[in-house]
Amino acid sequence: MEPITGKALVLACSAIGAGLAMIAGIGPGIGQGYAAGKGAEGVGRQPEAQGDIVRTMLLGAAVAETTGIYGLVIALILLFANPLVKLL
Amino acid sequence: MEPITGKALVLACSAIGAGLAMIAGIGPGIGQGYAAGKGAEGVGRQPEAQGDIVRTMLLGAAVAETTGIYGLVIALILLFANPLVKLL
Amino acid sequence: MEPITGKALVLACSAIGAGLAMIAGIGPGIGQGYAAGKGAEGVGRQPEAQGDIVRTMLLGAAVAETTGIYGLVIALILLFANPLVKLL
Amino acid sequence: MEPITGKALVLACSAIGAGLAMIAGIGPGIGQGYAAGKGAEGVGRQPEAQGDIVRTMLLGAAVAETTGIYGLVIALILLFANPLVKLL
Amino acid sequence: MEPITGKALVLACSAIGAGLAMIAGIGPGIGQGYAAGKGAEGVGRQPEAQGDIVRTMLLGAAVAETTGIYGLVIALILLFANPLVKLL
Amino acid sequence: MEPITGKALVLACSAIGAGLAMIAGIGPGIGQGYAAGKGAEGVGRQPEAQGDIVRTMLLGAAVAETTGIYGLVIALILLFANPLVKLL
Amino acid sequence: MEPITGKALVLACSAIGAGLAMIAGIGPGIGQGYAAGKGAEGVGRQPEAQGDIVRTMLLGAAVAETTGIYGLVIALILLFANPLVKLL
Amino acid sequence: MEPITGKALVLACSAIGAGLAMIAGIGPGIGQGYAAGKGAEGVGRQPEAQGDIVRTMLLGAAVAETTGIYGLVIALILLFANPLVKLL
Amino acid sequence: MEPITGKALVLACSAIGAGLAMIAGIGPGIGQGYAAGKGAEGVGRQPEAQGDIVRTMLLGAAVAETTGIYGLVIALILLFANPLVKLL
Amino acid sequence: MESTNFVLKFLEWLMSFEPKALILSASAIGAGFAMIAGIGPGIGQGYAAGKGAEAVSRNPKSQRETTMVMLLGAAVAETSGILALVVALIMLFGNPLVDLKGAALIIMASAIGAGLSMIAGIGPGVGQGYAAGKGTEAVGKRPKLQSQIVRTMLVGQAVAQTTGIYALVISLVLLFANPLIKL
Ligand code: NA
Ligand code: NA
Ligand code: NA
Ligand code: NA
Ligand code: NA
Ligand code: NA
Ligand code: NA
Ligand code: NA
Ligand code: NA
Ligand code: NA
Repeated sequence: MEPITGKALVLACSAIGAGLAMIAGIGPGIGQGYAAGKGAEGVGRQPEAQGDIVRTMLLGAAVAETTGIYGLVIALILLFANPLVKLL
Repeated sequence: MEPITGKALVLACSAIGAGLAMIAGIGPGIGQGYAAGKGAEGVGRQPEAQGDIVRTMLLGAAVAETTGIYGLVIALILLFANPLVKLL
Repeated sequence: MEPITGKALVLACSAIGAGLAMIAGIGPGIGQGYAAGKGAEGVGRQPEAQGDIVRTMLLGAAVAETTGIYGLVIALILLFANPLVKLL
Repeated sequence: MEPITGKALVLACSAIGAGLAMIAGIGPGIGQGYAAGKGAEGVGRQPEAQGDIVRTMLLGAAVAETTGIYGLVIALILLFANPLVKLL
Repeated sequence: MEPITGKALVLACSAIGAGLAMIAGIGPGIGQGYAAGKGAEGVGRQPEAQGDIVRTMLLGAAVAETTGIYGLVIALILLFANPLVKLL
Repeated sequence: MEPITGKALVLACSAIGAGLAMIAGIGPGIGQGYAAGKGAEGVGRQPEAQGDIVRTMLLGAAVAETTGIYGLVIALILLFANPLVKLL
Repeated sequence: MEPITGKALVLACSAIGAGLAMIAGIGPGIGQGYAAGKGAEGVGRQPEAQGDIVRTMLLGAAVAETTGIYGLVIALILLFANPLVKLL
Repeated sequence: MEPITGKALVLACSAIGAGLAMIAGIGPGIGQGYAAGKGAEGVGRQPEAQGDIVRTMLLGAAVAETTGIYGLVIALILLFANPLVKLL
Repeated sequence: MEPITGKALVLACSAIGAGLAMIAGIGPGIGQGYAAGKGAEGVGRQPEAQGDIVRTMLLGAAVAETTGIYGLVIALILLFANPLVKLL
Repeated sequence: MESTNFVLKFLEWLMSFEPKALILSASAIGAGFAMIAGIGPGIGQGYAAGKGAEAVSRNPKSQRETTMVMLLGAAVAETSGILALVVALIMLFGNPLVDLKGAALIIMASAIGAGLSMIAGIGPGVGQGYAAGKGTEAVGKRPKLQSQIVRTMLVGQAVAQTTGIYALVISLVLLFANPLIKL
């Protein structure tokens, strides 16, 4: 019988933490989808401004992506470069 | 009584973490649906611009998908290439 | 055999706390995406004001980013400069 | 064998509490992003009122930031000036 | 060997309760941000009514702040004037 | 050695219950902020009706505050007049 | 030494249940705030219909309050007339 | 000494289940508040149709109430006619 | 001393599962309330089409009710025809 | 020797139950989590209903077309609710985890994870319902463009479904092809 070590507990909770961090992705998903809708609407109304509209949409969407990336980075750190187990 | 190993605890919490990560999918679902609605509206208004509208809608929706994919990737890593159990 | 210590418990809960803190990122994601959509709409309608529109959009989005950054900072503190384990 | 002390439990739950407090940041993120979008829209429509629009947007956004700051302050107190462990 | 006491449990759960209470801050953040956006829009449209618009916006935002303050007060009570540990 | 008593468990969970009850405050925060925005918009458009608009906004906001107050009352009962520990 | 009894467990979970039930209050808060905003807008536009508008707003808001009251009633039952401990 | 029985565990979790069920009340609260706002707006615009508008608003609100009632019924069953403890 | 049986654990968790399932009711509550508002608005606009408008509103609301019913059915199964305890 | 460590104590308490009871308990909670997906279709279809009523009030003549589009779009928006219901019913009536050989702790956590994953269905439900409402509105305004509008609506709804499918896949993997117990 191999008992549960402190390391196992930290790694187990790291898996949950990684999952929680990904929930941040709800935000960019909603926001960028709104931008996509507004972009499609704008292109339909002013086809001659399509370039400007799409460029602004993508620029704004890139800004909206950041917190999703932050969540991903924290999750990847917890999974692949876990700094917590090193503290044990 | 079946003893608990550290490995089992890590894997158990990985299952929960994978489930949590998928919740990110709420975002793209709402956002892309908004884009779909705006696309349908736009096509109803400017049928001659259908190509541009749908293309912009799909481009924006692709951007909105990313954080849902991030969640999926983290879940797949937890399930199929769990890096945490290797640390035990 | 290394049993579960208090330190391990603090570190384990720090992983969960870090994950929870990232959830704040939902907000900036939605908000900045809204700004992106409004920016794209505005640029389509008043292409001559593109500079002002995009500048205002980015300024507002920068303001909207802050609470996402706060969440990231708290998560990074929990992971890399954990002040709680020092209190044990 | 060193058991988990009460102090460790309080500190562990403080990490979770700090993470939970940051979730408040969803609100300012959404709200300020809305303000950013409305500001960008307004500047596109009334470029001559840009100063007033941006000033009102920033004033309103500052008001909307407060509850995110409250969450941050509670998290920082839990992490760096934990009053609960002093009561043990 | 110092085991976990009842006092430690109460204090630990107070940390979590304080974190939960802060989540109320999502509401004022969204609401006041909406008011900020509407205020900025209004100021752009009726610059001559700027005083009235901003005053109404701030009055409404003050009303919207209350539940965020309630959450903060409960959290501060749990952290600095915990009435529960006195009942033990 | 003083183990965890039933009283301690009830008080600990009361702290969590109090925190959960405060989450109700999200609602009035969003709703009253919406009212603030609409009030500011209305005052900008019909400055001559400012009195009526602000009075209606405040009346409606008072109605919207109630469930936030309910949450606060339940939290205060749990913290300062806990009826559950009396049942032990 | 007085261990945790079944009664204590039921009462402890009742505290959490009471807190959870209050979360329902998010709904009426948002909904009634929306009604407040629409009422203020309407009164600004048709001051002559103020009586009808405010009466309809309050009638609708009363209907929207019910589920918040349900949550409060369940919480009060759990705290002051707990039927579960009687079953033990 | 009276330890925790299975019955106590079922009753304790029933308290939590009852609290969770009440969260459904968020929905009718938001929805009916929206209806209240639209009703107030409509009555202001077409005072001559007040009867029809209010009747439709109340009919729709009654339909929107059902899931809040379902939640209440499940909570009341768990508290006052708990079928689970009878299975023990 | 009578220990907690597996049956008791299954029934306890069934109570929590039933409560969680009811949360689905948030959706129909919001959606049907939106329909109620739009129905009331429409009836104000074309009182002569009241029959058609209300019929469409109710048809759509019936469709929106289903997932609330699903949640209710799962909760009732867990409470009154629990298939899980039969597997023990 | 009885442990004085409460984390171990809790896990030992958990493991004092027969594995089957643990898995079934977790399945009850997992089924409850899965049903939360129903929030999505409820919001979305309600939006479509409101847009349908509005379309009828604006253009009573096109009631047939708008109602059809509303129902078609709402049917698509139901998907996440049905998928969640199916996963919950599987956990209650045909639970594949009960007969699985392996660590009970992993299997019970898999039941909870499978339920949590389905919550993603809120998104497609809301989004597709919004598309249904906008499609209904557009058809009410330009009934002649019905096929074009509906096609765009359906393409967009299909795109909005993907994250719900991802969630279903993860849920089914946890239930039927659990890779964790093999590790
Ligand atoms: Na961002
Ligand atoms: Na994205
Ligand atoms: Na900010
Ligand atoms: Na604020
Ligand atoms: Na308030
Ligand atoms: Na209220
Ligand atoms: Na109601
Ligand atoms: Na209903
Ligand atoms: Na449905
Ligand atoms: Na998608």
